[in-house]
Amino acid sequence: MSSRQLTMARAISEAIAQEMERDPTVFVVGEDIGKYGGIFGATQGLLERFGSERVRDTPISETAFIGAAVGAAMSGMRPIAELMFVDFFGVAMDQIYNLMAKNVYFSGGNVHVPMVLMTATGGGYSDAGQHSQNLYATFAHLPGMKVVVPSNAYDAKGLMISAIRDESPVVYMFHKGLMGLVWMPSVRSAQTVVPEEPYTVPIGQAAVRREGKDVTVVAVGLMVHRALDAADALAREQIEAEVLDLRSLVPLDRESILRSVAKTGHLVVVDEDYRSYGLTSEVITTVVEHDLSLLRSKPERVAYPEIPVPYSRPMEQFALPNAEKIAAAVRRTLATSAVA
Amino acid sequence: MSSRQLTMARAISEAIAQEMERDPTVFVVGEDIGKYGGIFGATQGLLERFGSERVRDTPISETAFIGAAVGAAMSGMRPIAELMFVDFFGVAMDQIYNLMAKNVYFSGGNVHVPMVLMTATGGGYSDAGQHSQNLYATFAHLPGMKVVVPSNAYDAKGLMISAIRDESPVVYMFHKGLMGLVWMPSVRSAQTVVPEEPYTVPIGQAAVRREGKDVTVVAVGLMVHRALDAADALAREQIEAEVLDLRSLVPLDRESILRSVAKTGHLVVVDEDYRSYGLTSEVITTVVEHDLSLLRSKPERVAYPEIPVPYSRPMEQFALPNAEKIAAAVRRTLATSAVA
Amino acid sequence: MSTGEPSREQLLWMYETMVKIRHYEESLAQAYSEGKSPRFDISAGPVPGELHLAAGQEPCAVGVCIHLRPEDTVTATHRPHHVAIAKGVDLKRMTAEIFGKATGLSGGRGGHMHLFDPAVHFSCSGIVGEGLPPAVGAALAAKMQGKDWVAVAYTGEGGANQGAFHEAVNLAALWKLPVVFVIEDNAWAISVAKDVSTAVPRNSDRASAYGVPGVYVADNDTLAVFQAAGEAVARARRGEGPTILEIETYRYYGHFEGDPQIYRPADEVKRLQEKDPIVRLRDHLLREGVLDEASDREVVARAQREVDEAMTFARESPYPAPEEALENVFA
Amino acid sequence: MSTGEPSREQLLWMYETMVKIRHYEESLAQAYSEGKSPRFDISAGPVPGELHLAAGQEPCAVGVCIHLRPEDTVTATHRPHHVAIAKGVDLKRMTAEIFGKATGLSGGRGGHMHLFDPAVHFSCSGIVGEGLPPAVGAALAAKMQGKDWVAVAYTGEGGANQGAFHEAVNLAALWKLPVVFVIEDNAWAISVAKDVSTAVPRNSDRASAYGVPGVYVADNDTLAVFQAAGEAVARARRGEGPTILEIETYRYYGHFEGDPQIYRPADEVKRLQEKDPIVRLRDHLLREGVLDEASDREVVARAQREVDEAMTFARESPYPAPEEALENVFA
Ligand SMILES: Cc1ncc(C[n+]2csc(CCOP(=O)(O)OP(=O)(O)O)c2C)c(N)n1
Ligand SMILES: Cc1ncc(C[n+]2csc(CCOP(=O)(O)OP(=O)(O)O)c2C)c(N)n1
Ligand SMILES: [Mg+2]
Ligand SMILES: [Mg+2]
Repeated sequence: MSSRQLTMARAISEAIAQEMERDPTVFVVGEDIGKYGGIFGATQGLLERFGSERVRDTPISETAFIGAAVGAAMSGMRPIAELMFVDFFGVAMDQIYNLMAKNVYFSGGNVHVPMVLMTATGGGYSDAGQHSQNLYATFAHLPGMKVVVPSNAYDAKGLMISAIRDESPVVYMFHKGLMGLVWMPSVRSAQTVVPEEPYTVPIGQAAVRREGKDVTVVAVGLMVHRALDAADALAREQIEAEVLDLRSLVPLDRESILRSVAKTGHLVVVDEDYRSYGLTSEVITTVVEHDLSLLRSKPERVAYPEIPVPYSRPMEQFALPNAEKIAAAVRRTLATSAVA
Repeated sequence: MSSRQLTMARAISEAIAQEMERDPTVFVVGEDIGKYGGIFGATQGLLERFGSERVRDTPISETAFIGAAVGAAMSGMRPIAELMFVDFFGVAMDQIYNLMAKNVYFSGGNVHVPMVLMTATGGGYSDAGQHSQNLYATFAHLPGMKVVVPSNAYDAKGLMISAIRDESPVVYMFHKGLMGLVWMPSVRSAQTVVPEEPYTVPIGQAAVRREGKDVTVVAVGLMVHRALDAADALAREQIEAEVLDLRSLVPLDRESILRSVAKTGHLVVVDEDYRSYGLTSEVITTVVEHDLSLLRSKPERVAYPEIPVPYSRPMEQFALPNAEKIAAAVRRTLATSAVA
Repeated sequence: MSTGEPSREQLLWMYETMVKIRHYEESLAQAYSEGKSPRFDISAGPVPGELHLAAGQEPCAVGVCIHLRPEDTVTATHRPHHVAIAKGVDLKRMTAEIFGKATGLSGGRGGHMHLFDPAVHFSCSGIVGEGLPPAVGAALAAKMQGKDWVAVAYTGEGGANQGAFHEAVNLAALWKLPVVFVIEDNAWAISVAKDVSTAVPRNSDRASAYGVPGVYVADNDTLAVFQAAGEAVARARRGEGPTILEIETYRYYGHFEGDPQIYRPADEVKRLQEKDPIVRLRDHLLREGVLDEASDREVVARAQREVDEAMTFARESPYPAPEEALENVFA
Repeated sequence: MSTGEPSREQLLWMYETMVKIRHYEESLAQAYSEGKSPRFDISAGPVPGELHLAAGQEPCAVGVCIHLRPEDTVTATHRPHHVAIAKGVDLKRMTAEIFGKATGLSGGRGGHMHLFDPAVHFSCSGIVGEGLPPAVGAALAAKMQGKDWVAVAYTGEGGANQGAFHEAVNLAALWKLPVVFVIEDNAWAISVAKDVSTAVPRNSDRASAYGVPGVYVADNDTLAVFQAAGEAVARARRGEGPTILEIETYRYYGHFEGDPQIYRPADEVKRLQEKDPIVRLRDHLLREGVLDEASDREVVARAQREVDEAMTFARESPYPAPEEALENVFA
């Protein structure tokens, strides 16, 4: 029992089910989240268990149903709205960033918006430029939303329960390639032991996934696993990488970043989201604006280039960050160190 | 004649008029851009001159008319669509970032989208949280759009003409406080000599607005003027700041940033957009990932805090970057230098 | 409340509330102009920023909100004061918010386009069409909680061309939610006239696209609004689903204060004012013996006093500490 | 083309094109399945990623596109192949694009949901409702350029609940633009049935919300589509504005390949296939003497050969160089 393993998809749906059990105000809205169980399985089994009043399939009207979730959250409910792919944010962003994210502030804290906006991210399976994006920074740049990105099943459950219980809106971004779906490549190590009982993982605390003294590699979501793969390879060259899983972009756990870099003196940041104006520069700047001398070599970023996601497999794979690129970046940063 | 001064609003409308004169495929769509002349005056006089076929007031349907501009641009026209306030992007972002920005790529370059998305940015006049944002990074983070931010009338005209003639989509973001409107505070120095004849300012080249050897201050739009004010104050303390006006976020003129910092060794980046995951960290990272030793002290950022824009004057003014904060940041960065 | 003829009490409440709204908007226009001459500067004076006034549109507020209880949700637009007042929003704290004061509903963070009073389930926002989906959500919440509360979503006629309108009405109709969609047709969306924005003359005709009732009230008629809204609210409360209610109304001021209004026929406002809904209702009440000159004076004085007290409260309240701007981002 | 009864030539073109589409979709389904067994892996095989097939929906493509010229713009959806083929998109390069090859329409950057063939003014995209506004823009461009070109925008019935639908139809109606909005009502939006997404039975009834004609074609009837679309296109070409045309059609495959279809009645597809539109048209042509068994065999062989050649071309074409991914971000 204590060693029960779950996929991330199962961990998420279990978290939702347990919260729905506990709290009658929790409900789910979205497209194909009922009978279908969510295109990526995050709501599997919920309709059967809780019925169509609390597990509501919607028209293809993201503005209406995400906005309705905002209204319901202001009216005593705790909705979880699923935006099927994060790539679709553009049809509903006004409700998301101008209401969901700002109503707490606009009301001077007199109104709470306890809702979760859950959405799928990521590519790597040739779904082309409107179905493969990550867009972490698109949300993290705008104030008023917490932005959570789990990297494994244990965290996924605990972070989802935290997100549901949070009085503020939480954007919960799960990477498709971590969900343990049988029909697409999935990172095996995202499947972990998951306790049956409900538990929380606090939002805003990064986790050290691997300790190391030579270099800090910062990542979120799927890229944590790529970073761990890179660390394995580097270990064979006597390079001990510390891998930091941010777990959320907002709040960003700057202390953990600083602590690790203070130890290692070297920094590589990995992101599957577009490189410019994104996570990588925010993490690097967090370090250098705190104390330039923490870094003993120039930092590196390994991120998605500034191109729409191409369909064709060789092109997409070329563009994606991977363990080799991360390891190479680590080697580069350590090499410049020697020179400096 | 050669010393004719124009406000930025007049410079923009003149640029559009001259291009409409030259090229019958250029036209304008948007809300209140006809008789009203654009809420911020960017289309003043165009209806009278070109008629309602080419200067088209629209319903409040940003998805429809920005999307229609995309379709028209793919069909032999060169539309300029005005999104009245950048804050409204959320109702139409899908057409903007998933079509306008990506169709060139999706078509393998076989389709061009020569359109300008023109929009007003900025606060400082108590218009609250849905009418005062800048959101530069929101656009700059996503691939396929050029993002232009003029800081004065001369550039505004030349950049608009470049934008209209560009075969790629250009997001043209003008700050309300630079337009020279009589009804809101406007930076006087944004009004400049503007040649009558059409000319272009190349997109993607930063401009040194003030030379200096002690510190580099990077900014765009209204913040360039705040940086210049700070530089004036610092000059009285024998600190010579170099002020770099990026003029566009995409393409980002990284060479000019590096050149200036290589000279000064110190960097302050100013942004009226939200601090995290934005322009400031991208500029700072550009420097440190290139060569960590360029910086002789830790860089500083002066940006909007991660809060929605508050309405009340003392709160808003507290949150906005200004010359004092910039000067203080410069002093801080030079002080740590002494220590380091 | 009943849905038939308005009672004496209801008539008086509507009248007094309309008088209050009118005096409120006129007082605010006055306060807004302070510090803005000789040169108009939107950022100056005790009430800076955009200000959208609703004088002339009182029937849309009182004729609808009279049927509502505090638990019923209302989402209003960028032009929210009349509706807020009719819904019973705390007038002092609302005014203080508009003046950007610490005592304001949100301590000055929101301002005139972002008024939140959870005590009466009122909110508004600045993006056109934006309030429609949340009203659907409030109605959904009521239904899921087994309450007979309703939600009223306001939009201008210009806003009815936003995608949010279509999506929200469809969803409310589909789920048979207790929502009344009120469209204030004041003929203008800033400078754009209804006939150059909207492909049909009446938005109520769009109701057939969702299989819901669509009602059009002509000529800013308070009693007709009362009637139509009463039916729509009752229908919603009975669980029979949403209604689209379009009300022809008058915008006396510019779109916002400072609007040069060059797009507008010079005499339009004068013509509208000749049919002023407050005057019409007053005449009706006098005719019907619900009001006499003396009681009218009393009503007007009371309404004005309440407004004046709110203005004074707002003016005398302190500004928030600047650094409080950093608070309340998260709950 | 004429708008009355289809000519012999038109009938044969529609038939042959439908046969071609059907064979195309079946061939692609086959190619898609390669490399995906024993375990289905969406990322594997010669055609990875999502694949939305349109077998059964051929009437919506041929009955409309037969009235179009190369200069007329078509924007299709995430389920685009039938429309692309009927519009005359280069079959070899389109297929190569779907296989992600360098010889594809976009050199492999776009894939199956992003097919662009400027020669015949065809494009499609992956977000629901997204193609409607650009079609309005293409129609506007035609009008401003003084051409009598029209634009056809496709959406599924699920997509008609997107805000973009409302905004686009209103704008086209308001500006009297030559657009035909074609709604392919295949009863499903992935797993969500029309009656749990749409508050009215027919989207054509929504035409009255825009003051434009709304036409509903029942039961996937090719000849009825021909007729209705002919009128709509002619009306657009005459400058009389847009039409909403909803076509009841059949989705034979899952939403995408790999869809478990647990939401769907087990025998639904079988029941639909009994009314297959290609068989019905073929029977009609045989009955009318437009076709006989021998010429049918010829037509089918020709159509299939063209498809097979395209598949071969695609398979034999090289992949793009990986680093070409970095090109064509800007024009
Ligand atoms: C999505 C969006 N587009 C544009 C605006 C700018 N704007 C504010 S009010 C307004 C006109 C609204 O007209 P209407 O809905 O008729 O309301 P009214 O002002 O007449 O009360 C416009 C265009 C906005 N706030 N939001
Ligand atoms: C805005 C948006 N929301 C959701 C999706 C996911 N999605 C893709 S196709 C589809 C169903 C579309 O149904 P319909 O419009 O009826 O077209 P059909 O698939 O039946 O051809 C959905 C929900 C999307 N692509 N875009
Ligand atoms: Mg109006
Ligand atoms: Mg469908």
